[in-house]
Amino acid sequence: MESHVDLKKLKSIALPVGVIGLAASAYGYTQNHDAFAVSWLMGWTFWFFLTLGSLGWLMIYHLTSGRWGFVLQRPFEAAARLMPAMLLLFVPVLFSMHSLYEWTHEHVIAHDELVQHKLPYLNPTGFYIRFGVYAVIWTVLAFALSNLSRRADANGNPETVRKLRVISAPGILIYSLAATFASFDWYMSLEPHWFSSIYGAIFMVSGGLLTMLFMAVLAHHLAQREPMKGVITTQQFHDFGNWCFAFTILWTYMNFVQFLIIWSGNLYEETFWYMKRAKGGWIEFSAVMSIMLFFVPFFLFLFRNNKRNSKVLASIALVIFVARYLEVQWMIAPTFAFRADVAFHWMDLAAVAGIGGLWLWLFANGLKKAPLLSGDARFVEFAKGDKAGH
Amino acid sequence: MAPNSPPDQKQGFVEIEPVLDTHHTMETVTDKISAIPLSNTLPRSILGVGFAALLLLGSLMGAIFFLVVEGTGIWGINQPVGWGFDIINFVWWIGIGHAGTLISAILLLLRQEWRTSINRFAETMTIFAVMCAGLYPLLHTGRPWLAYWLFPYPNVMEMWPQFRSPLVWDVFAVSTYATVSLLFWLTGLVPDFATLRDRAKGKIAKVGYGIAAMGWRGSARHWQRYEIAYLLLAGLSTPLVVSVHSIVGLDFAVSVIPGWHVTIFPPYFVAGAIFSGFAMVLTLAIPVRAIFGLKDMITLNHLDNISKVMLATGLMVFYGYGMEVFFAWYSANEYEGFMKFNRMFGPYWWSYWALILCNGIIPQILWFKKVRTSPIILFFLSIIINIGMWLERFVIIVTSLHRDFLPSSWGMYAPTKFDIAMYLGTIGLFLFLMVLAIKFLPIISQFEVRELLHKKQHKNGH
Amino acid sequence: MKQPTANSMYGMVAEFHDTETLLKAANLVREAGYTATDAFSPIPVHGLVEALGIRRSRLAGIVLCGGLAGAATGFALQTYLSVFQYPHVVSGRPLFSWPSFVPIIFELTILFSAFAAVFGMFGLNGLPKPYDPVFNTPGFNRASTDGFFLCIQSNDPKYDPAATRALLEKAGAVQVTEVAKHPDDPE
Amino acid sequence: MAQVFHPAANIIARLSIVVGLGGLVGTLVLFDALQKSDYVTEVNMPREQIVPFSHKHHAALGLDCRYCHTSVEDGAFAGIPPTKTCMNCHSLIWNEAPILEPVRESWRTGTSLEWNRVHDLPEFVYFDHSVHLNAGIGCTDCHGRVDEMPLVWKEKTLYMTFCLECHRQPEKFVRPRDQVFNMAYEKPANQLEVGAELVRVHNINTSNHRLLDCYKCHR
Repeated sequence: MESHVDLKKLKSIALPVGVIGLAASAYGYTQNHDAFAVSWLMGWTFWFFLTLGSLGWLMIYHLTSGRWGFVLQRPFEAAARLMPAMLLLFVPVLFSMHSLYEWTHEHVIAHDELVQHKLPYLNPTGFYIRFGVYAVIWTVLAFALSNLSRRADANGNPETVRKLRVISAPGILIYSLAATFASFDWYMSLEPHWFSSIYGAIFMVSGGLLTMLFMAVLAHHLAQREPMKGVITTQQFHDFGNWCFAFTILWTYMNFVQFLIIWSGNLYEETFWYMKRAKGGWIEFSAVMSIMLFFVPFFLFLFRNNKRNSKVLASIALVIFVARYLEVQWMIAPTFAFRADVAFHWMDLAAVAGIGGLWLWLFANGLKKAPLLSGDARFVEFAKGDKAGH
Repeated sequence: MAPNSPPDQKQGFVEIEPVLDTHHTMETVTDKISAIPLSNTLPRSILGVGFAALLLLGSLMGAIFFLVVEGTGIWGINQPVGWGFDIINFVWWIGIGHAGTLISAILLLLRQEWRTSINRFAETMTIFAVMCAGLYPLLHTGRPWLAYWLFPYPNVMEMWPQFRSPLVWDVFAVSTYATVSLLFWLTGLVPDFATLRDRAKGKIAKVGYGIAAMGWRGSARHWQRYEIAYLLLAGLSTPLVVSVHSIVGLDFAVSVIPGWHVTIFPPYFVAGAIFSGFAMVLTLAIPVRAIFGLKDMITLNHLDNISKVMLATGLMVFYGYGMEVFFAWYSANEYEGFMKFNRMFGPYWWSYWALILCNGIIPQILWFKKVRTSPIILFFLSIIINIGMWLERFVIIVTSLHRDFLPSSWGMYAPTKFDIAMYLGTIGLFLFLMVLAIKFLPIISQFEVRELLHKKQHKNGH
Repeated sequence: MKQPTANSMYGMVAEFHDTETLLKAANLVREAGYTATDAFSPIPVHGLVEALGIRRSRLAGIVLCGGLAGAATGFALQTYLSVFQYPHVVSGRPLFSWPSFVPIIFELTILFSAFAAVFGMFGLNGLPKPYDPVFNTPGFNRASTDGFFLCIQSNDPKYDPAATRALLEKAGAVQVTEVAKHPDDPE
Repeated sequence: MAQVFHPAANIIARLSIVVGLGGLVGTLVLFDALQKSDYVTEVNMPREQIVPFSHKHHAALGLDCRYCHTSVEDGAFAGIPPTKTCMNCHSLIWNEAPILEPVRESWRTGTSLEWNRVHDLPEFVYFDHSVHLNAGIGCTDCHGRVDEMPLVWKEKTLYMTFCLECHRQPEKFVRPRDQVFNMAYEKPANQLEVGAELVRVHNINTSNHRLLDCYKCHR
């Protein structure tokens, strides 16, 4: 079968990093449970975005049949199949709910009318049940889609493509609903008083963007070797770049309108969330974040040549990919009194590196389990044709 | 060839019909499309629509006349519902005006082949819908002849627009949108005007189309710049479309009125606009393709694709409704909660449930391929969606305003006969302009259809 | 002026049946060293500008400048007017309310870019130009339906009626015509 | 194929763009100029009156502004004198001058003289003379050298832009209160320093650009 030399290298780095990171996190857990919980949630979220985003992209691809997706189908599937593993890594969060979610505290419930009002939704039992529902939805979708397409490799049946579409159409609907409410449960309820109805949409766009940045980097490396060599062409890289560009704009747009509406309304019930992000060094952090996550990628992805040269594209995408951790931090950390000032806790690094190492190692393993090029009936010609031609 | 589209038909499962009948030649497609503007007659049905539109146009003139003479007091607006039909219809028309640029721009960027035969149609519709939309805020000022005060210009009062107001953003957004859509449309028309110039028989037609064509002669140098400009315009129009309806959404959302101050408004307004815009494309395209025998250019494939976009955007709109309901409760804001309850069970309960029915429930039949490929069902469905989207604006505006914080200032809203005359009148204006466009312009982009045909016939010659 | 015959002639125009022969002919003509050439087609033909040796247009750069100018205008206009020209406190907002300036900055960016794109394109193309000598070519009205034309202008240094005609005929032209200018044509 | 257009059409086409754009800009410039012209603003155009009353002449006689405009110091409106004020003198001097016949007629019949208003602000503007005088704004700042006008004309446009000039930076204009009625007052060389001090002394509140608030003048 195909050679996976670069994946081997990735694995040899990822595994030790993962093990060390996880061990350090475990040590952190024994030292300071609260700090561990916040760091773990941030590290986990960053990598979970890739798994969740991949599943979303996979369904978008099946529904729209773009060529950009054909070459990424297998990486998407491999990432989406890490769903059970990622959900398992969420268990420490479940054990840390008291550290993370104020609405689990008896004395808060007793004195807070607003939280009392929300109790039918914000209660641990509901939280667990919903977590189970999301887990089932995403896991079933990820495996149904990837198993089906792997089976299609064997028989090359066009009918499979139709089935993939039939699953993806309602699939993306319930996927989005689950992601929306998951974002409310896991992140919005960190501030039980705060609410914003665009939150779920921002969450999904963040995941999609992070995934596409990752895939742009990955594709550059895959394109160096068989079987992707010659299949991922300049046009595909241009498409990845355009997706990154479009999602960067979309992400900025959604965040900006949320900010603008809350800023203009100027009601304390909403503004306090931004106020926390405007003091204790967080205002500078916000500025750096908007530069790194909007201005820099916007101007870099604007130019055609940056998108058509896979090496340039991959370098840009890698930088922005790493920088996007800033958003996760911005979204979660300022909520907690002990992180009201910008401070990078050593456990942040331990968690994101530990989970990341593990994720990449599992991903590289998963990627080997199926042929890198799917036997998708829509693109048989394409997979052969362009290789022979250019 | 379009690298982003699947090689259709080959595998026999993807497409229902090709997007273009490949038995055509460049000459036959050009003949077919240019026959409509170059012939001296119009089908009776179109003439009938034109005549009916002319009558409605009369009602518009009357409504405007009385408005200018009497002032906005003749409308149904008053405290507490200070925005009524004027803004409902403004948003409705602007929403309809979104499909054009969207089809043209986004689908061009996504290299979707099915864009080609409907883009001109949709762009034309956009221009006219935006004109109808613009009338409302213009007339709502009460003194339309002073509308230039809305723009920043040096004046002896040294007064400038209040840039913190979303209504001023709207002035910029809508006028930019109108200008850019017009430029995009005219740019697309120039090569087609050249075709008509070269084919027209009469002297007047020749000179008229000749002036419009500006001397286009299909030079390779010109085409090169033309294609760059066209693609860049598409790239610019896409965020523009999104911004315009977002700003319309912000007109409401930056206030603190319960039911308006919702952060999801901008994207959900955009989805709604696309939803209604595509519905209007169907409402117009289905009869036109039947009357002029354009079924080989606007194929079932087009209808299927439009339906899919409508299904997707309709679900996004429905998601928006869902978020509104959830947050009315979750926000624990009693005004928000009351507003939602009042919307559902207050005096205007019928409008809310009719909206859910028209926009949320009935469009779910689009899940079935049978529906997506049945022009008759789609035609009626598109009208239902147009009604539903109108109701959406009615619900957002009237039910949010008529019972707000102070029960002492509660009231009801009903349009007057002038409101209704004006609304029907703008529909008349829109249809009348569409009939004129069908008569004088190539309603399908000729050079793009030729280009698509060439692509399809030379698939392997690449 | 010295050569009245060449001056009264616009050039040699050849008609082709399809894009392939046109492209081949264009390559041939460029390789033969002609520079004052142009091709006319009812659809944009990919590869034609390269075949004729025409440089890529700088339109994109113009549009970028237009966009930057629009953004700068939007920012300067609102900031100057709200902060300096007429400082006016509205509902307790700061004078420099940058979040609310963003929509108009954005709109003007798009507007100026679109102007740059459209007027830049027509300007670089030298349009409007309702009269052009190439329209004198017999059958040129097909250039907007299904005719493909290649033209070598008489001001080309290599222009020679007989040789040029032979080259075009060899390239597979259906018809080659030497086209005259309008007697009143000043150019 | 026959040419549709004559070669001259190219020049016409290009010219029409220039003419169109030029015409548009020209029209806008013209309208702007027109609105600022004396013809529209009536600046420097002496107003005909039923009696050709000369401020120049009466001021030269030593009459104070307040002799006729009695309420200027404590009312919004400066006041137009009743016929009685004229008759205080003109029952004794020039009491048979034909030019003053309308005054005597008014005195006999009890109907007021109908003067043509020179300084006429729009209805939606609230202007208070007393406030401005107490803040140290002199008569001449708005009315010009009325003491040198035979028939009164507008010296300033009274457009909003004129009002704003002072509302933006009152220190550029304020004078000591005892100089308010001084027609020949000249600003000192260090007006800005003096003005800033006077602004403070006269309690003119300029914080937060308060003098620019809409409701200062539009109530």
